[in-house]
Amino acid sequence: MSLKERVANILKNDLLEITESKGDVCVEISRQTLVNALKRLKEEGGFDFLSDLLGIDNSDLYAKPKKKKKKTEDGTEQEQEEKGPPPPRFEVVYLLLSLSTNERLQVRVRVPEDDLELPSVTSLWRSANWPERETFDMFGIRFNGHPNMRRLLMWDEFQDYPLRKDYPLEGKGEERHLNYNIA
Amino acid sequence: MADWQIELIKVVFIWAWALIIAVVMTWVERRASAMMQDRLGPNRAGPFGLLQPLADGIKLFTKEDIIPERARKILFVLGPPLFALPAFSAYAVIPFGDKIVIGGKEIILQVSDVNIGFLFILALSAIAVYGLVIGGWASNSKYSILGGLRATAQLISYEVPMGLALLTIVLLDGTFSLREIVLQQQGTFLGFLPNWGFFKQPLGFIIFLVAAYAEANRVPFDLPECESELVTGYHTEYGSMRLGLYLFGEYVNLVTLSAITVCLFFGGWSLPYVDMSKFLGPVSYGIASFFVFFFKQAFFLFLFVWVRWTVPRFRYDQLMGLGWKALIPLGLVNLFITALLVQLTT
Amino acid sequence: MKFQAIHGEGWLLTKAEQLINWGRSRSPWPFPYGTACCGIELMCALASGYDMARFGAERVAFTPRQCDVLIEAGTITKKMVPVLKRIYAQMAEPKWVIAVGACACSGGVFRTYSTAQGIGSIIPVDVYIPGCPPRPEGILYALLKLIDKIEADHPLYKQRSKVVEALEAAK
Amino acid sequence: MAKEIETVCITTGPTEVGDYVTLNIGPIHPAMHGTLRVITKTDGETIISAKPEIGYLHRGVEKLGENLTYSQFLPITDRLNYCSAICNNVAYEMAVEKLLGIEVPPKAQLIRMIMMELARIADHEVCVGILGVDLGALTPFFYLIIQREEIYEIFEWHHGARLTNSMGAIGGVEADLPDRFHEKWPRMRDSIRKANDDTDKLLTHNRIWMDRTVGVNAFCGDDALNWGFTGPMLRACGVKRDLRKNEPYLLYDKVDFDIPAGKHGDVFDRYMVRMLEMEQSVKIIDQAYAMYKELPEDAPLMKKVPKILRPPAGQIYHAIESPNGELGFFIRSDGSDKPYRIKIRPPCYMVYQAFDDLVKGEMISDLIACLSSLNVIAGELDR
Repeated sequence: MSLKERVANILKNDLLEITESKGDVCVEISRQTLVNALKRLKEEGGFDFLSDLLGIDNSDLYAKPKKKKKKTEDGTEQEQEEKGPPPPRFEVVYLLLSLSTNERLQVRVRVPEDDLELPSVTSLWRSANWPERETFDMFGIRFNGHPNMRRLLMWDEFQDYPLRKDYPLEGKGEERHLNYNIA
Repeated sequence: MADWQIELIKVVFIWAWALIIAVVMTWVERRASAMMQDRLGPNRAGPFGLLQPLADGIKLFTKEDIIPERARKILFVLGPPLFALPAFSAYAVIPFGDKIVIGGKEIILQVSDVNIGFLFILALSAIAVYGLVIGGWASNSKYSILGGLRATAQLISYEVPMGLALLTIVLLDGTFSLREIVLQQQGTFLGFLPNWGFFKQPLGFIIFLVAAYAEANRVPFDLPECESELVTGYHTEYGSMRLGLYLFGEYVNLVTLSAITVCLFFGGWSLPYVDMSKFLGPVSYGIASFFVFFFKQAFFLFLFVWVRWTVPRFRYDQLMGLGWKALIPLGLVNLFITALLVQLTT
Repeated sequence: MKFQAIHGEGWLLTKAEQLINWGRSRSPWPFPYGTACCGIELMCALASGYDMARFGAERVAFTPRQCDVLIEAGTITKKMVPVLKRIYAQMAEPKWVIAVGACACSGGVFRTYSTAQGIGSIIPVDVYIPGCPPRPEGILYALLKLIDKIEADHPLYKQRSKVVEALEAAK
Repeated sequence: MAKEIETVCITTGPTEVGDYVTLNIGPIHPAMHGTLRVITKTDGETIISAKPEIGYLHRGVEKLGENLTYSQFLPITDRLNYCSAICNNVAYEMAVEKLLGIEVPPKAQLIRMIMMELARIADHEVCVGILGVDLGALTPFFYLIIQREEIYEIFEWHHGARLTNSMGAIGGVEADLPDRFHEKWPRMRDSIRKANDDTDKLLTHNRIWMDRTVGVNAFCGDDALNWGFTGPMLRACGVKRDLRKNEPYLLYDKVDFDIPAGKHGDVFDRYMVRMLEMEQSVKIIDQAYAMYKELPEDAPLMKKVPKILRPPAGQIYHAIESPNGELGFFIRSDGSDKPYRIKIRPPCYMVYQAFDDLVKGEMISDLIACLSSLNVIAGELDR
């Protein structure tokens, strides 16, 4: 049984889409069933190790002009996206690993821009602690149930979310000031 | 020359000498550590970098003197001298040579032969602790206060085994005067060994040496100023010459401690098996005894450096454990056995 | 005669100045503010192969009160800027700063939202070393340049800058 | 301890209130290696909680990656884990090669292996040396550093840089092994072993060293996996997991080596795992070099790749075993010449987030020992 089939068997109805690129299998599941599905993947599928967790801002991808489509050989993904309505702006990818079979699986969840919330998976893997904070820091996606949802890399007073595509590379001129209350 | 003049010369000489050794020690430490680590060490100031301590001194003297705003100013100022001075004062009772006869006048090479010289040294080393504690506390910095706390606990704990080890020597020689102790260590023991405290009290020597390292705040016991944990511990907030006094006091301490070691356990100025006074003139004998003492002392000074660059550092609770669970019981047993032997043999 | 000494031509004060400069230049204790890659090269410069201790830069002090030269090696991010300012403010006069590496000089390759573009705009810098990272020889050369600068200093009287004099003359 | 002494230091974030002293360690502190910062609550010398605070070296590398082409990003990867830049280079190159679907010629693979293992040795040497320095033993650090200069020498011969190597290119390596490698390597093997022996003699059986390290911050394997530990940290906990064996890349499946593993996951085991891994790396280089010598002199070093890379759309994740553990690159391509999203999975990021768990209840000195045994490199931690 291949990895794809096994994952499909475990996820059953929760599975929205399954893709493969260069041998990396990526499954998409919905926000509502995220924790449950990941739990089943962990316990039944043997994906017991969370390598990493990351956010992606898709706004540029969908807003891209179509002229490049001809150049790419397998532009299947782009063609698909043209058919339906544009998907939500953000997505979060969970990189899972099975320690027994050494297989890797990517799980992605779409997060719409108007409701930037996801359930936290820190109860399943404690290693999700900082990556979730970083995703909040960089994209503004909040994780419900996270023990300490604060900014991780940028300073606390920082306003923006730097890894969003509409944030300029060189920033908006923010400076950090600290007021020492030396009385 | 009047007696007071001779005394004055001795005082000035011995203070200057202790100063010079301490200054040279800073250079030796740097160069010796460099030698052990495949480096060269400072070699730009003067020949072989010998003037390096002078350069450091000039720099420290001309640096801005900062007293942190929230520090206890008086205590902050008081800390460094309180640490450095007792170490100097202890040198007053150390016999750094036998005697020298100039113009028919016999001069004892010791500033003052106090009959309780021993207790004097212990008392002074207890005062030196206050220098660290006050400095650490007055700085109003958390690292400093931790360093000060560690210093208090460590120095007070290690005073006890040190005292116990020293008492065995007192028991054996029956005197508190350092000069008397040295005089009693001449000749041989069991027929072939030098009559040194080291051979009569090997366990006592080891306990004393460990306690001395702890007293001097050197690796492996440099917890009060633990570079990697407490930044620089009790003198984190000190700069300019106040820092210089702390650093310098540490080296003076080393000089004093190694001098005590030589006096108590290695026969002071006397050479084993050889009586120098028989074939040397009165003046040359005095000078020779002085140098014998110095070379023995230099060996222990080098040992301090050697150990420092070889071993890692203890943890706070391990340090306390070593002091209270190992050294003090050992010291007590050692003292008891010595007392028993002394009682039986006399 | 009295004022001659103070104005830099007197024998006594110039000799004293030379002595002070000699001491200061022979013992520049570094504060290794190594934040990134350059910190590793700074470590090499301090260790056996290159041995910065030869020039007296031996006692590596991590407390700003006890050091003379702030060797800022590595990127300074905007989050770090207040810390750097504070460390510099805590150092005792006279103090010098060496900026090691492209990041410390100008931000280097990291022209991004979170990186301060060089420390020159944050604290005064005496010697800049380019390179990403510079070799340990570069760091030693910078130290020698700094020593030259220290030796040309006038610690006993304030040298009034030509600009100020010109301004006063214009009044 | 008295009530909380008002903090002179800078503190941010929520703080627990209690009869404890807040001790701010870092970001500039001798044991924090640059930019790490831990805000601890201590009861005397015992640590109640230790909250790491990171981001003091956040340089926006991932954002930068989205604005540079695939080849331009290669030099940026040097600045991640600057102790072993080559591993980062190779990890990135291999991720892009996976995205492009090309395989590198065997000679290039062997050269990459040799250089990576040298980088691994260099990294472990720094880690062990610094661990010694932080525990008060300065001398081993100098022995290891002077040896490390020789490794740098080889790096310089090969690709011209000491620290930020930017070795290789996407599709292979640009240069053959240096001519004098066959003379240099046997001598260097001896010097590596000598430096290791000297360190071993000074530390391993030293009673004080054992007191300071054995049983300190012991961590169990299950917890370690849950926290996402990889590399020497995980192996010290007794889990024999090494990507070189478990998911072989390059030609690691053709060389014979062991995975050293500890039992208790304490500082001593971490130190021993690193020391033993250096031995294994020497073994791997020997075998890889023997394989390299069997190849013809004019064997290709580079796969032909276009000047401007435009990988097909898709997203991949590729990980290698860097000296600190699993170093992965997640790249999403949209078919253009710049990656759409690039995410680096740094190994010490996962380790450092468990810091509170690791040091709770230990003493301040153990915190220092623990931190240096984790080998947290700020460059890859904050990116």
